Amino acid sequence: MRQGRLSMSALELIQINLFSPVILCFFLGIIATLVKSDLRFPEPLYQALSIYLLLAIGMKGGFAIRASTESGILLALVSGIILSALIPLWAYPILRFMGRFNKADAAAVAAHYGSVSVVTFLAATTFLSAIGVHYEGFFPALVAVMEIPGIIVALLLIGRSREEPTPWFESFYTVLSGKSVFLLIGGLAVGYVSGEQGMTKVEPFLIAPFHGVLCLFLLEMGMLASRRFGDLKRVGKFIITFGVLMPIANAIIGILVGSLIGLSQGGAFILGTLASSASYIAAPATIRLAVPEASPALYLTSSLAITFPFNLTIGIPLYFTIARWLIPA
Amino acid sequence: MRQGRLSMSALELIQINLFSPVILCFFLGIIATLVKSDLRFPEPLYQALSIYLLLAIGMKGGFAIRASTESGILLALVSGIILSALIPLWAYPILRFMGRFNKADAAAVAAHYGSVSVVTFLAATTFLSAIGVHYEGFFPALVAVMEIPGIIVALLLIGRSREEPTPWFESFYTVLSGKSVFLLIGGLAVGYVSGEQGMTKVEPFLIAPFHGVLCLFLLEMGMLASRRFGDLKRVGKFIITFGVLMPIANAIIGILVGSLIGLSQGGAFILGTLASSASYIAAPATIRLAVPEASPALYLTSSLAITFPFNLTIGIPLYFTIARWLIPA
Amino acid sequence: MRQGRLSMSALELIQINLFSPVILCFFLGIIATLVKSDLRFPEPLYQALSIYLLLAIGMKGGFAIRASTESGILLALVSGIILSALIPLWAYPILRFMGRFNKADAAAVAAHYGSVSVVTFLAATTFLSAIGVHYEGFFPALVAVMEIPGIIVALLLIGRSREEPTPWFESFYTVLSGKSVFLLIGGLAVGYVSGEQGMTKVEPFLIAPFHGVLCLFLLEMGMLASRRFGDLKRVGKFIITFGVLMPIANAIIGILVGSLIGLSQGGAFILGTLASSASYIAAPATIRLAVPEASPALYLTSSLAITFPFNLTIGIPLYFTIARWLIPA
Amino acid sequence: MPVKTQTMKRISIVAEAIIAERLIDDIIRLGASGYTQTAAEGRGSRGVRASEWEGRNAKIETIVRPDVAEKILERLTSHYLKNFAVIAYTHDVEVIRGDKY
Amino acid sequence: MPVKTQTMKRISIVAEAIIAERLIDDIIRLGASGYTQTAAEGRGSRGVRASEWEGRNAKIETIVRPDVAEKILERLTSHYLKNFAVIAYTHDVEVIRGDKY
Amino acid sequence: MPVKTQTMKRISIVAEAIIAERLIDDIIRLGASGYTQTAAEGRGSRGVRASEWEGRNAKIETIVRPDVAEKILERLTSHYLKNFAVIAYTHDVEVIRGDKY
Ligand SMILES: Nc1ncnc2c1ncn2[C@@H]1O[C@H](COP(=O)(O)O)[C@@H](O)[C@H]1O
Ligand SMILES: Nc1ncnc2c1ncn2[C@@H]1O[C@H](COP(=O)(O)O)[C@@H](O)[C@H]1O
Ligand SMILES: Nc1ncnc2c1ncn2[C@@H]1O[C@H](COP(=O)(O)O)[C@@H](O)[C@H]1O
Ligand code: NA
Ligand code: NA
Ligand code: NA
Repeated sequence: MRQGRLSMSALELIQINLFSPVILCFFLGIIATLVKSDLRFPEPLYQALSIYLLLAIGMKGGFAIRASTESGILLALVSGIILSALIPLWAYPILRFMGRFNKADAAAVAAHYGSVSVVTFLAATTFLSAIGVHYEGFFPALVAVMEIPGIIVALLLIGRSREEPTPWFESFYTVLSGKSVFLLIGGLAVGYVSGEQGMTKVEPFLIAPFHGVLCLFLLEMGMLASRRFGDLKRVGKFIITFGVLMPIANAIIGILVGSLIGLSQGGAFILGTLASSASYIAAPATIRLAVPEASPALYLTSSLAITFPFNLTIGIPLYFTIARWLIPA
Repeated sequence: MRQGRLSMSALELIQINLFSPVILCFFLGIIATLVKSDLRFPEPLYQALSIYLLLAIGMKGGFAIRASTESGILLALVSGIILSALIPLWAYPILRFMGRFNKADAAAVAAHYGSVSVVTFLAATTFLSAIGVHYEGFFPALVAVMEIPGIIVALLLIGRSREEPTPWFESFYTVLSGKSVFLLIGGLAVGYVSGEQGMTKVEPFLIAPFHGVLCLFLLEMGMLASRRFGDLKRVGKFIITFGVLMPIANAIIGILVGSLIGLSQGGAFILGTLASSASYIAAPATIRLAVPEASPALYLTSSLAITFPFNLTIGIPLYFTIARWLIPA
Repeated sequence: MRQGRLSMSALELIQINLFSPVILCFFLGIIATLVKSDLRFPEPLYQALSIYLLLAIGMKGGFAIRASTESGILLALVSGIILSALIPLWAYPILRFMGRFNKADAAAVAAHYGSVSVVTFLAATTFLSAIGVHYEGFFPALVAVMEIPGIIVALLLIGRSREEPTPWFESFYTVLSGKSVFLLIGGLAVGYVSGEQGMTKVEPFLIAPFHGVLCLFLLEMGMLASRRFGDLKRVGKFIITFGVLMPIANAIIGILVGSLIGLSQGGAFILGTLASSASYIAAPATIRLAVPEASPALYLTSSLAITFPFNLTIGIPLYFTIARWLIPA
Repeated sequence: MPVKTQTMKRISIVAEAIIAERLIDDIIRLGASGYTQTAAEGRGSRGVRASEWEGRNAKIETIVRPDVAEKILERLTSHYLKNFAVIAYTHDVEVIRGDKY
Repeated sequence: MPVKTQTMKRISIVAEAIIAERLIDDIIRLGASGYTQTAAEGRGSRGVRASEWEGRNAKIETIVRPDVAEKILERLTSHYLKNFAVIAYTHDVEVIRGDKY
Repeated sequence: MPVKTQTMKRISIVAEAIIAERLIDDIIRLGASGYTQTAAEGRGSRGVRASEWEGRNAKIETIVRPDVAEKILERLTSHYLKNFAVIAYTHDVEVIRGDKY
């Protein structure tokens, strides 16, 4: 397996990624909307799946940190935070001056690209396990910390210019106590404290079925994403280009950073994918309240209907090819 | 096991069927309603279980088709379609002239018996696995295609006679894109394309717990069926007789067809059970919109409160006895 | 393992209990409320988890009874019923005369301590399996029968004094057909009748993931319990003291009874924990309707916000220490 | 041709979920031809209550003739207001298919 | 400074869930600027119906100008009342942001 | 003996779910004695919004005295109408237990 991977062509990588049940279910969801199927996930099911996935990622990560002898977690966390914080700083001027967005819209979109997408992270780990490449076990912790800084920085960017601005620390607290970050960090703590004996008992529920549950979740994500395809015309060409090029640029930066701080090939690839991904849970909820004048049509469409599908299908094998090229296994 | 089965008496078969957790849970649901328990399945749970079961059947079937070396799937599909299409043609005149139903009611009931019941299919496969009898892996595909033709034929039967008839192809599209057929066919495709590597990963979620989830689902089905028992008096004796004799006749026809096209003993039994079963998901939804003047009390009560429990308890061992008698193992 | 347990200090027992994923998730739920996280379990998820847990406990118990050669189940059932019935008889005068509660409030609280808490039972079995101590398999049956008598006796205590009293047998029937008792008893029957072949098939859904599902459930329970912490001030010191001392006293009585009727060390510990626990599902629902003038703030706060967390954290290792002291392994 | 409508009373009741079934029985018994129920949450002047465990609040609406409305409000006042968390209000509505109520 | 409000018609429809989508299409086509839908359960003068399988009842509300209200009630009467489980009623409400309807 | 009722204002608000908590805080702060909330879906004149991710629309109802109603409508107009998806309407209702509001 390990050797096989080295010789895989980019095409083979794309194929392995596209033909995994998880990605196929995402396509199935898109098709469901296109053919106007009456298939609907009841809202509580969507929420239940989210709670399950976030708690399970967290617990698995907490246990991995406890069990591992890997060093470098601190360095990785700090790098992740800085990376997330910097992305909006270069996304904002691009949106503002090349895209001619107003301040609110530019900051709102920038916040989304600074934050990360949990499902994109999961698709990346799925891909790695399909091609048999190892990655560091502490990544769930990284996902949790990388959700926040990008949003805060983007808010600071427009903070001064508004009449009744939400103080940044209020937004910081909102994201930190928000359900996605809370479940990730809470799960990390539970997994870390309960250790091996605990994990053995919850394994049949939280680990073994994880991949299958993810399929179900991506079926719903496909439906949600494709319901926004209609908005693509409305938001204009600039944002579509932005939604494809920005993630590629961020992925390369992320992979380079990962390589610099000594992550494994797989680890650098995941850091790149995280950097490239755009949030569609934590960020929209925070931004909607903190910057209500920004248009959700812009930031949701770009993160959910452009960048998310792009990363899921082409981005992941592409970023791995780049990581493989830069870092020896 | 294989030999044991050949010598099992009909009574033993009935007992094996009735004492499986799945059927016992169905009875438990009936009892819950009879004793007026406040047990209720929240609607989203019912929908989540349906989505899970349909997707899992589909994926399992898709993988089975890919993995199998069995030929005859095409012949089986064509036979299934023809069988489904013919059943309403002989059910309709019986309902119309022996039952003295008006055109709308006769066509509506006929449509339900032309279509198939997914849960009855699952109960039949559960039964086969309990007695250790093999059946062809392509049956989930058959379930998907057999849901549709009976409904369309029944609609054609009354089409001309109505003022503002829904065109049949509109109904065809409604069933095809309807969630049950969509999930079955979608699951088939996902399972087929992702193949063994994919299935290994989703197996702990979609295959291993399947039987247990089915128990939960049948608990709810028991409650739903027994809530209709009160209507039995209202709908009259004819429909009760029809709801018992029609499935037996259709089962025999189905088994004979299965035997003719060279299915295994188990396969012919399943084809018979499919033919005998009456839809209570795809058909009611389609018929309610396409033939609103038909009385749901008639078609739901007969399919759900008569034929479904009959098949689940007595029908299945009976049809297997017939199949065993007609076809050597 | 077996030997290790004998030498474990009370502190080690507390630690094993507190650091299990189940109890950690309970704390996580408490924290979620304290930090005002927007994490919410949709109501249908809470109900789905309850249905799953109750049915699974029941089926596991039914199968255990069938498979076991243990005698003494009848004696245990009778003892459990008597124990449940007697607890309100001594709780009532304490509440009435030491706590100066009016009749309705005293009877309502007494009813809750006479009944039992299913989740506390599960936490106790989780604890036993973590330290490797055996207990009798028939306990799920005991849980079912011990839910009811305490409520009935408490209702009889005030029955005469009220204008329009609900007859006790009406309440008896309400509890018996209520979803929690119904699922437990129904599950017992299904598990007993379907036996080993049946259980093998449902095991991957109903048994293996049980512990993990319990984690999720306790996350929600932590949120529910801590939402009541605010009422602690309002209800006064007496009820807080009562909510801690009453369970300890009842646990000791339960352990003694268990020892008298020849239960194992683990079994006596569980009987003690059951006696000590206070209901927060069956009892509140019944009492709210039968004694509407009693204050829910009193009985829910004491059972859910005091006794439940106390038992879960300190009670369980404490009761086991007592059982270990009284009964040789 | 304008649709013929008829004036009726609409009663809205918000109550803790545990008494929903009883309320509905009473409503039908007092002469309502039907009811509609939705799940609701809320806060009022009362504190905690058991309904949290049995589901949230229930919102029950019924369209009735004025005399039936009067009876239902009386029943609510005499049997539920004191011990249960419940509010009720009423106003006039124009219904189509007026004969069915 | 008192808020400026405008009088409009509120139509409430309770119908078996399976026709909800059709009803909404009709409502929008007849001139409503929007609608709000909630899931409901209920009992009326009709017996069983297929909607149990497709979800419960749907309660659809729309705020419209009186002339649009009239058209919607007409449509309900002519196309739905006979064969489907559905009720509808209407009354006056004061809306803010009246220009948006 | 007829039930004594009192005339109050009922305000209905339909808003994207994400602002529900804020709205409720405002309502209570402005003098409402309670509120009732149901989950809703809907379509209006605005396009997409974040609420899809946080749950659907929230429908909030509150029974208040006319002066409180006025204050709530003012608050909605000044703080929410511009940037959020929200509608509101009001009408008179007769309540039992009028003293509690
Ligand atoms: N002023 C109000 N406006 C709207 N709903 C209310 C109001 N007061 C109470 N409610 C509803 O009625 C329920 C019971 O109210 P209460 O008996 O005051 O606790 C609450 O949970 C709310 O859903
Ligand atoms: N009098 C009524 N008051 C309130 N809702 C009603 C009434 N009658 C019928 N409904 C609702 O309308 C639906 C359809 O009514 P029906 O067509 O009479 O079966 C029922 O399921 C109820 O939800
Ligand atoms: N004319 C209307 N009738 C009923 N509900 C409406 C109407 N217009 C808008 N709504 C509701 O109010 C929400 C917000 O409306 P809007 O701000 O126009 O997008 C929608 O999602 C609907 O639920
Ligand atoms: Na990012
Ligand atoms: Na059939
Ligand atoms: Na007890």
